Amino acid sequence: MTASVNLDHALILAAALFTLGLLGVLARRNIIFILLSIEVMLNAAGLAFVVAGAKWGETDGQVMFIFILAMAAAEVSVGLALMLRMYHMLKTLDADAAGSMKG
Amino acid sequence: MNAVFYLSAFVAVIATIMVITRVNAVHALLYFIVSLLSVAVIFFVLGAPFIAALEVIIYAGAIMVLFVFVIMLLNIGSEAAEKEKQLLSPQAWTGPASLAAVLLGELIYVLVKGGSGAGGIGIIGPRQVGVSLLTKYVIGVELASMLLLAGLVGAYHLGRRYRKERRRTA
Amino acid sequence: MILLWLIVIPLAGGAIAWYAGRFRTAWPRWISLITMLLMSWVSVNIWILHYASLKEMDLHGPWILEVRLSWIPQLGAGFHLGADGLSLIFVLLTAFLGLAAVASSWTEIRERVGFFYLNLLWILAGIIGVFLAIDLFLFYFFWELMLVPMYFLIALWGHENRRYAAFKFFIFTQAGGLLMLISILGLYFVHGKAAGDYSFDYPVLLGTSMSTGTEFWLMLGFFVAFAVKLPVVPVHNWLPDAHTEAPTAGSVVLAGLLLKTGAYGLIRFVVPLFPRASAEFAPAAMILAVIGIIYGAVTAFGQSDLKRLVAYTSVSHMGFVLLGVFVWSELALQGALMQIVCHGLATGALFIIVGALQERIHTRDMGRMSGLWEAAPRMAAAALFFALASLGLPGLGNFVGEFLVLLGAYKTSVAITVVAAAGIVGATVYSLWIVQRVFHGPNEQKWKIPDFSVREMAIMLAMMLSLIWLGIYPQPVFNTSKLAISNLKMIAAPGATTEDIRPAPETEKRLADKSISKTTPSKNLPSPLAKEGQITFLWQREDRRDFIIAYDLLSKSLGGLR
Amino acid sequence: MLEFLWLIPALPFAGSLVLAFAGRRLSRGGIAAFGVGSVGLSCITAFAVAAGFIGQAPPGHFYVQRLWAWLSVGGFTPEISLYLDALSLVMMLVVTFVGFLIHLYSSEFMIEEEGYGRFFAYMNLFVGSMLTLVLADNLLLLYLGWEGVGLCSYLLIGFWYKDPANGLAARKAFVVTRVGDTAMSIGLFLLFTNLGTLQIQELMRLATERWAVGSGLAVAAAALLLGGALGKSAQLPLQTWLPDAMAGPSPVSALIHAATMVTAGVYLIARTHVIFSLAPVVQEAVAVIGALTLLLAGFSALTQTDIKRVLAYSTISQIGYMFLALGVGAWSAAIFHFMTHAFFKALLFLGAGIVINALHDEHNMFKMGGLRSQVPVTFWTFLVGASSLSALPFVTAGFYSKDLILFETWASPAGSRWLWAAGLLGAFLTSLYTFRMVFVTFYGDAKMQVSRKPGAIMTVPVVILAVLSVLAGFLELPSSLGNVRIITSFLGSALPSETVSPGAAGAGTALMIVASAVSLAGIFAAYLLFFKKNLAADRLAGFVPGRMLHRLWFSGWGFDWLYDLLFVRPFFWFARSNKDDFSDLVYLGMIWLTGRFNNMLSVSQNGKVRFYAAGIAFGAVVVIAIAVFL
Repeated sequence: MTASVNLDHALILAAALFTLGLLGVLARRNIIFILLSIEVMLNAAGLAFVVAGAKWGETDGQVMFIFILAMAAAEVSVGLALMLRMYHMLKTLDADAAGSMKG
Repeated sequence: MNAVFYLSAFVAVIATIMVITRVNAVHALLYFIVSLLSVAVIFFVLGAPFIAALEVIIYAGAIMVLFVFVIMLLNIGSEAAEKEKQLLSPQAWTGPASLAAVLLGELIYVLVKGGSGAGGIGIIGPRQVGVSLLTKYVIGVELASMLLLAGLVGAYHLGRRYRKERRRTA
Repeated sequence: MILLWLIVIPLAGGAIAWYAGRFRTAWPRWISLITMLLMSWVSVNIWILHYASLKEMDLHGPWILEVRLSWIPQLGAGFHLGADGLSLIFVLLTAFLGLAAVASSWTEIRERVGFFYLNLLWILAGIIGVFLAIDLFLFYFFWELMLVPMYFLIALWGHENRRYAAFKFFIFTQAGGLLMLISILGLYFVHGKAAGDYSFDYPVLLGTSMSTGTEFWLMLGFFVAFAVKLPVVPVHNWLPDAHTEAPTAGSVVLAGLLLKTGAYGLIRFVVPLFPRASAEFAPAAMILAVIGIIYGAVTAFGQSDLKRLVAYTSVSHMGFVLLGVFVWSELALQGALMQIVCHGLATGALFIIVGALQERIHTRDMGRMSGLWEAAPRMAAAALFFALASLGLPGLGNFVGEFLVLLGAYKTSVAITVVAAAGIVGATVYSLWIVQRVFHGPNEQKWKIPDFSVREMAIMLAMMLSLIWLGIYPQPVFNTSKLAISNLKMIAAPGATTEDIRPAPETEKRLADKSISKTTPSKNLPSPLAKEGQITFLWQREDRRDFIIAYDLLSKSLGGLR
Repeated sequence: MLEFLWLIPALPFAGSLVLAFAGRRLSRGGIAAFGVGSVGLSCITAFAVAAGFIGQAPPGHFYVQRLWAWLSVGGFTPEISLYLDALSLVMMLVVTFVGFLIHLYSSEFMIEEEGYGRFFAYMNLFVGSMLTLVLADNLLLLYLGWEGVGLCSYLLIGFWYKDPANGLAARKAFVVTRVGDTAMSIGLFLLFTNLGTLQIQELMRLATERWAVGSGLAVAAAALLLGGALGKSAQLPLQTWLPDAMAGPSPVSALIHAATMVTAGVYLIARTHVIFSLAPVVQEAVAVIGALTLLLAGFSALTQTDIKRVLAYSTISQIGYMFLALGVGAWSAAIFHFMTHAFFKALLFLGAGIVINALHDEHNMFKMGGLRSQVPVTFWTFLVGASSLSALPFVTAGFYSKDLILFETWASPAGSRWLWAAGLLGAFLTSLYTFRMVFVTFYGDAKMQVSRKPGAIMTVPVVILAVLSVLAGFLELPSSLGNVRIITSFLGSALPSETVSPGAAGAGTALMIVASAVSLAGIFAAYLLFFKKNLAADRLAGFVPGRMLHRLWFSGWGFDWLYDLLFVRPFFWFARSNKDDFSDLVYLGMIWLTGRFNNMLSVSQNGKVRFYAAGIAFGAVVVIAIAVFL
């Protein structure tokens, strides 16, 4: 399969997805959405890696995606467990409500 | 192929916008799955079929299912969505949106300036990835496995304590 | 190797004292006393042994004793100790005052005795290290080593406001020390770049040629560090607090020794390393000195806390030292040296007296003291003696110091000498005020206190005799430092070239060894073809490249400052 | 004999050391034995050395004894060495002999005091220091002695330390003299820097070689040395400490503040007379200061009520005469007056001490009276001293020495009629206040009972001094009365002889008659005013200007008030107000600022996870911007 996809555009897509994820993290207060947005960002980063790998024709980009995947899995499991605990302690999913850790 | 790429890119962006704007978590989740699937298509287009498969199976499958379970566990109903609506005032979007826009602008500027252009894309199959993963990156694989183990233990620990607490309070 | 022992003995003694303190509280005292006696014995022996050779002009190098061990060859930092007449005097003073400090805290310290003596002896080790180190890296190491135990000494065994004082002391000296570190690194790179020989070794760094601006800023870094220690007036504020709050031994060591490290640094490093900049800076430094003399004297008089008063007298007296150093004539330098020694003795003794007084009447407020002569005549007589020493009574050592400094300064600037001499009147006022307020007058509070014990009287007598000896026959001290001072003067003389300064053959050899590095362009990356021996060499160069980058940044920013 | 010279200062020092360290273990007898004995031995040695010196004069009429090299730094090589010539010999003899007599007197006078050992330790230290001062071969050693005597003066004025007023007086004395000493030490710096030595004889030689008469350096050097002399000798404007110094025990006043220490300034000027000759301006200033001081102090003495303060002002006044003599180049006359003054003033102080002691420490003369019959020996000796002080013609030592000074002031080319007139007026004042003191104290009705009569040990020194106050005058008689020139010719080897302008020499007899008349007139005036109880004096003091003058004189012309206003108060004010060291404010300000910054930054630590994420994003934006656009 020979492709003539403009890799710059693929990277721009990755950037767009990443900023959207960032926007979600910053704008949403519900911790579920924050976690989801983080997933969006991770996914975008993975996309960028794959694009870069495609550019050079090397496997490294894909390997990095697999690592990101592993990390995302770990992060989601711990993050969701924390979220559950938080919900049971504070009876809310509002991230701003969990401010008791400030100095 | 170009058409497929742009179409799925369009879908991915629209779906992601929907993800971050929904008030109902389950809706958002579903949009996110759409987004992931379209990114998987892009992976396929970029000559990474293995990754495309992983994207669908693990991301859209496993991880999202985890989210769904948790949302079910939390048992938040329609009143939660109402509350969420209140929180999402238009003003809450302005600051983050401008910051994100600046970032996006910068990134695009860099990419356009860098101008790598289109490259010939060859397919990099699962075999090559697997070989590379278990030779060059074997330490990384080990570390990832440790991370997953740690995540497992951590999640279990956090969840277990919670259950104990609940029992005590009950 | 005997120099190494001078550092190891207190370190080991301190550790043993600390350990022994777990078993019985008396043991650390005896162990420290024995340690300090050993130290004194060693240093006096060095003095006696080398006294004759100190006077001769044809020494092989500037050092009568030298220890050179490899330490971090990659950076050009070596464990290089050296003693000449100058450092020997400081070492002797350290041993003597260390002994006094140990003896004076005999009954004062009752808690954590072992740890106290550990700190005390380690401070002394650090101080000795500062006086002996002639590798700038090592010097900085010892310079910082003094601070930490001193901080503990003040913070743990001090008086009411000890935390504040300890912090203040630490932050002031540390800030100065960091400026010095920047200067040390700057000098290292300037020299390394020019000579291709990256080294922290003092004899190697002497006579580094650099632009006037660079020299000035580097000099200023050193100067500020030493000025804080000395202390010079605008940065003296840590001193009254630290002296006041420290336990007696701490005050003695602070006043007698720690301040002297600043003076030593000025004499040993600032002027010889940066002769032109120092000459340029000298008028400003002398004015600061005079301000210090007057300001210290006047402020001392205003105090009501006896210990604080004595602390401010140090500010005044150290002004004479600063003046002497920057006049930089033989008279003034010898005078400054004498002033350093005698101030250590006299003020140290005054602190011991104040400490003893506080131990007995539990106050330092002069408003509550009067007529103590009646209650404790021996103590009063000792206080009178040291007050007289501190006002510069002829026949006691301080007079010799002050007189020589002023005599030397007169040649440089009459106006400064006149104002500084007026400081002597100020010294008269505050010294007499101590005696008057504390010991004379009616015994209103009906104090009944035990007079000096035999132990305390022995300390006092030893210090009195030393001061009298220095007052009427100070020549041995001058003989000891004469050669060292003329060496330093030669180094700092305008127009001296590096060849005049470098100690003859061995340094030449070092230079020859390093000459390869001169030919290696810094951009060379290690080539896989390089031979093994060379690989390590180039690896070393790689290490240094980071420093070079850092230096470039530094010099850029310095340039910006200019 | 000369090689024993070092023993003369060494003996009192040794005595002082013994008393300082073993004083508590010795009995009073032992203390007296050490204290008086050391000075006695020193005195005997001094006489032996003097006999050796006079009997077989060493070549050049001086003898140098090198003890050890004090220090040797950068060409500065002062030695601890003693220099004996005619001038220092006279000084040494007076110091040891009068010192011995006063020590002897003190051994009884102070017997009931608590710090008996301390007293003698200080006194011995004083004698040792004074001898060091006198015998010093170089100015640095002289300075050592100079400060040493200042210290002892301080210690002894404050001897009764329990009264804070004494301490204050002591401190004042030390600080004021230290001001002068500082000037002197600057003078030493100048001399060494420009002439390269402090060895006195060498200095004198080099000064004449290198400095022209009236050259700037010579004037500066002389002025600075004069500063030291003014402080120590309590001359204008540094005279304020001496009246207060009377807080010390009477023997101290006799020894230190009359006979010896306060004349150190005179000695210094005589010793360095070459420099003063090179600076005629300064020498003239010496004369003027002397004249002014003798008048001001004379007026002040008139109004004092404390017997010791009268004597103190009179001392200032008499030293004024010596300065006057030095100023007009009558070097030997100054030394001669120093000698006679040492005898009669010590005598007067010792007498005053007996009186005060006899009347329960009463200092006020007007509460005394009628003591003539109660302490007859004291009265007669005091009368001899007073006559000598008032220069009673022909029979007293004071007459001859003062007459010599007045004659020289008139006749010397450096002198003038005005100075002579001032001296004459001073002589009148001297007789007036002296006999005012005598009449008030010893005549009239007895107002108090004598509680304690002097014993033999106190009487003998007084009598000896009284004899000397008469006989010492016959060492030097004017040409009209036998022309005996023992002192002048003896001092001739050390000091230049007086020059007398032609034509004035013949006036000697006439001047003498005038001076005698003035002195007698003064005594007569005192007789009228204070013996006959002619109330003219009270009436005079009753007028408004009279009252104001009285107050002014009584307070020593208001110098204390002036100095208090100009120096003491500002110094105290500044020291007290800066107790907390205003420079600390800079650092406190830094602490405050850091605290404020801390507060500001801690607002950002609000615990909101989104805020932190925004921080990270913002940081990323900035870093990328830097990387991309810079």
